[in-house]
Amino acid sequence: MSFLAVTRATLAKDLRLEWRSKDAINAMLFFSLLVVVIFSFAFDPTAEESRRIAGGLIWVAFLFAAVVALNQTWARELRNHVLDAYRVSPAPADPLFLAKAVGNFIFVIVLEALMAPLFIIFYKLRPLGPAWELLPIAVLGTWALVVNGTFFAALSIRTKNREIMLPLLLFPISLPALLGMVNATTAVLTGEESAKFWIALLLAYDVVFTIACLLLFETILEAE
Amino acid sequence: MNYLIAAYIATWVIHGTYLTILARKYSKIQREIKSLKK
Amino acid sequence: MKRGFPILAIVTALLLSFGLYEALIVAPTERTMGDVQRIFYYHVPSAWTAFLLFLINFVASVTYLIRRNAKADILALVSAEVGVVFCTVVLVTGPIWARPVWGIWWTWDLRLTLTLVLWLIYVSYLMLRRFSTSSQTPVMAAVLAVFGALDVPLVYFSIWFFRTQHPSPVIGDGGSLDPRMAHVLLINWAAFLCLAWLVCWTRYRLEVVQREVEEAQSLEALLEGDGSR
Amino acid sequence: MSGVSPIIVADAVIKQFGRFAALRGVTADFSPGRLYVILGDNGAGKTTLLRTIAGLSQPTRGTISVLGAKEVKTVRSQIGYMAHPSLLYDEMSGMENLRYFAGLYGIEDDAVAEKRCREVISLVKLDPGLARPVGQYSQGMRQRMSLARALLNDPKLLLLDEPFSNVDSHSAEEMAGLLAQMRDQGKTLLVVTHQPAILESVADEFVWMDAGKIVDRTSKLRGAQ
Repeated sequence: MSFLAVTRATLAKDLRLEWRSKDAINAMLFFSLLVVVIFSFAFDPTAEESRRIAGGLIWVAFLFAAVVALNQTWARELRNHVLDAYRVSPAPADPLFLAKAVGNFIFVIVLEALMAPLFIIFYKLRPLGPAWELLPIAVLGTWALVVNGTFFAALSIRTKNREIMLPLLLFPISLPALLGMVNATTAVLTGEESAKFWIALLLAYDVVFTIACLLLFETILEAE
Repeated sequence: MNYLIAAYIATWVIHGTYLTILARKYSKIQREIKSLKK
Repeated sequence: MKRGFPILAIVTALLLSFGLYEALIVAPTERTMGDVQRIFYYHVPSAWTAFLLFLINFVASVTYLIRRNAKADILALVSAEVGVVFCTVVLVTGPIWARPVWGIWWTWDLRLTLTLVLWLIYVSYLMLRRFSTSSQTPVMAAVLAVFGALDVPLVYFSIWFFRTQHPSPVIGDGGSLDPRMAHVLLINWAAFLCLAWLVCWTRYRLEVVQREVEEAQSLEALLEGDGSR
Repeated sequence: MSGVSPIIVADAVIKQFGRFAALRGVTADFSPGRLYVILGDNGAGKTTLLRTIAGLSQPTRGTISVLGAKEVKTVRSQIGYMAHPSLLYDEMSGMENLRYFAGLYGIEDDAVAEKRCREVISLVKLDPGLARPVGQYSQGMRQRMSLARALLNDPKLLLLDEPFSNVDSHSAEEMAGLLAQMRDQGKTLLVVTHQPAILESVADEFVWMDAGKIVDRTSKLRGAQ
C-alpha cells in the first residue's frame, strides 16, 4: 500500500461519493451565495471605501464557507465507524490526511469559484495591482485554512461539542494566514502596496503547517 | 494618576481571581478526599 | 522540596512589595507621559513572564509527546493556565496605559497584538482540554500546543509587517531607557518570575492531588463493582 | 495447546475511560487455530478487549501482544476486524467498498483485487454483481458484507464483534458455518456475541467476562458459573 496509491484511492473515493450525492455540494454552494448576499447588504458595495475592505470581506466570506465544509470532513467516516476500518488496516495515516485535505481543498476552491465572481459583480471590483497575483494568494490562502482545518476537524472528533470546537481551534492559529490573505488581496485590489511579503508569509505558513500536520496526524488518529 | 492605580489594582484583581479559583478547587478536592476516606 | 515553598513565598512577597515601592515611588517620572508611564513596570514584565510560561508549555508538550510521562503533561497544563493569567494582565494594563496617553483603548502595537493572539491560542488550548472526552486528552492537547508554538513566529512577523504598513502608537520603552528605570523593571520582572513559579508550584501540586483523587474514585468504583456482584 | 506459542498474550490489561474502568486486569492467552466465543452482559468489557487486541485502543496499564508483536501496528495486515457498525460506506456498493479496502491492504493490481473481492463476497454467499449501495442492504446482508471486508486480506486472526446481531437465523447459521470453516483452515477467531447458541456446536472455548475481567473459561456453553 504505497503512500501515493492510498492517497489517490482515498481521494478518488471521496470525490466519487461527493459527486454521487451532490446534496452536500449544492447545500454548500447555496450557503456561499447567501454569505455573499448578506455581506453585500451589510457593507454598501457602491461606497468607494468598500474597495479598500473588499479583500477582508471576500476572505471572511470564504472562511465561513470553509469552516462549514471542514466540519463535514469526517462525517462520512464517523457514520459507520469506517475510520476504525481504516485504522485496523496496515495503510499509513498520512495518506488519509492528505487525501482528506486535498478533497477539502477542491471542495472549498469550488465554493470560492462561485463566490469570487459574485463579489466582483456586486462590488464592481477591478484589481489595480498585478491581478495574476490573486491566483497564488487564493491557492496558498485556501490551503492554509484547509490543511489546519482538516487536522483540527480530526482533533475535535473526540470532543463534546464538535461543531464549535473546530473554529475555536482553527481561528486563533490561522490569524497570521488570515492577515496574509486579506492584506495581500487588498494590496492587489488597491494597487497601493506590494503583496510580495504577504504571499511569502502564506507560503511559509503553508509549508510549516503542512509538515506539522503530516508528522502529527498519526498521533491524534491513534489517540483513542 | 487614577489610571496608574487602576492598572496596578487590575493586575492584582486578576491574580487574586485566579488564586481564589485555585482555592475553591482545593477545598472541593478536600471534600472529595474526606468522602473517600469514609 | 517541601521546605523550599515557604522560602519562595517569602522571597516573592518581599520582591513584589519592593518592586511596587520602586515602581511607584523611586523610579523617575517619565518626562512626556508623566506618572502613568509607571504602568510600564507591570505591563512589560507580565508580558515577558507570559511568553516564558508559554515556552515552558511548548517544551513540556514536546517532552510529553516523546516520553508520555504525566509530569510533563501536568507541567504543560499548569504553564498554559498561569501563562493565560499573566497574558490577561498584559491585555488589561495595556489599554489602561494607552487610554490617557493616546486617547484610545486599543492600539495594534506589536507586543499587545502578539499577546492577544497568544492569549487566544492558549485559551483554545485550555478549552480543548476541558471539552475533550477522549481518554487521550493529554496527547491531543500536546499536539495543539506544538501547533500554537509553531504559530508564534508567523504571528510575530505578520503583525510586525502589518505595523510597518500601518504605523500605530507604540506602548513600551519609548526611546532609550533611563538606567534607573531599567533597574526597577528588572526587579519587578524578578518578582513576577517568582510569583509565576509560586503559582505554578501550587497549581502543579493541586493537579497532582486532583488526579490522585480521581484515581482513587475510579478504584473505589472498581471495588464497588466487585463487591456488589 | 502445549507446544504452540499463543497468538495473543494479555498481561494485566487495564483500560480506563475517565473514572470508568472498562477492563480491570485481564490476563489471558489465546492459542492459534481455535474459535473462541466471548460472552458477558453489557459493560463486561467484551468490546473493549476486542478493540484493544485490534490495536484500536491502547491499554491504560498492562501489556498485550498480538501475533507475537508488542506494537499491533506491525501485524495489522494479518488481522481482520468486524464490528457492530458496518464499517462500510453506505453510498457505495459492496464491491466498490471492498475494492477501496483492498487498496488499503496493499492489493493494488486491478485484476487481483477484482478477483479477491469476488471471492470473499461469494464466500459470504452474496452476489458480487449487486450494484445496490450498502445503505440499502438488509441488516443480514450488511453484516455479511462487513464480514467479507474482514476476510479480504485472508487474516490469521479474525476479531468479530456481535456479527450475528439482528441478523436473520438463516444468515446466522451460514455465517457460523463459515467461521467454523475459517477455524478449520487454521485461522484464530474471537467472537463477541450475545447469541452463543449459534456457535455452540463449532466453538472450541467459551470465555466468560464480567465487570472488566475474565471470570471463567469453559469448553462447553452449559455448566459455566
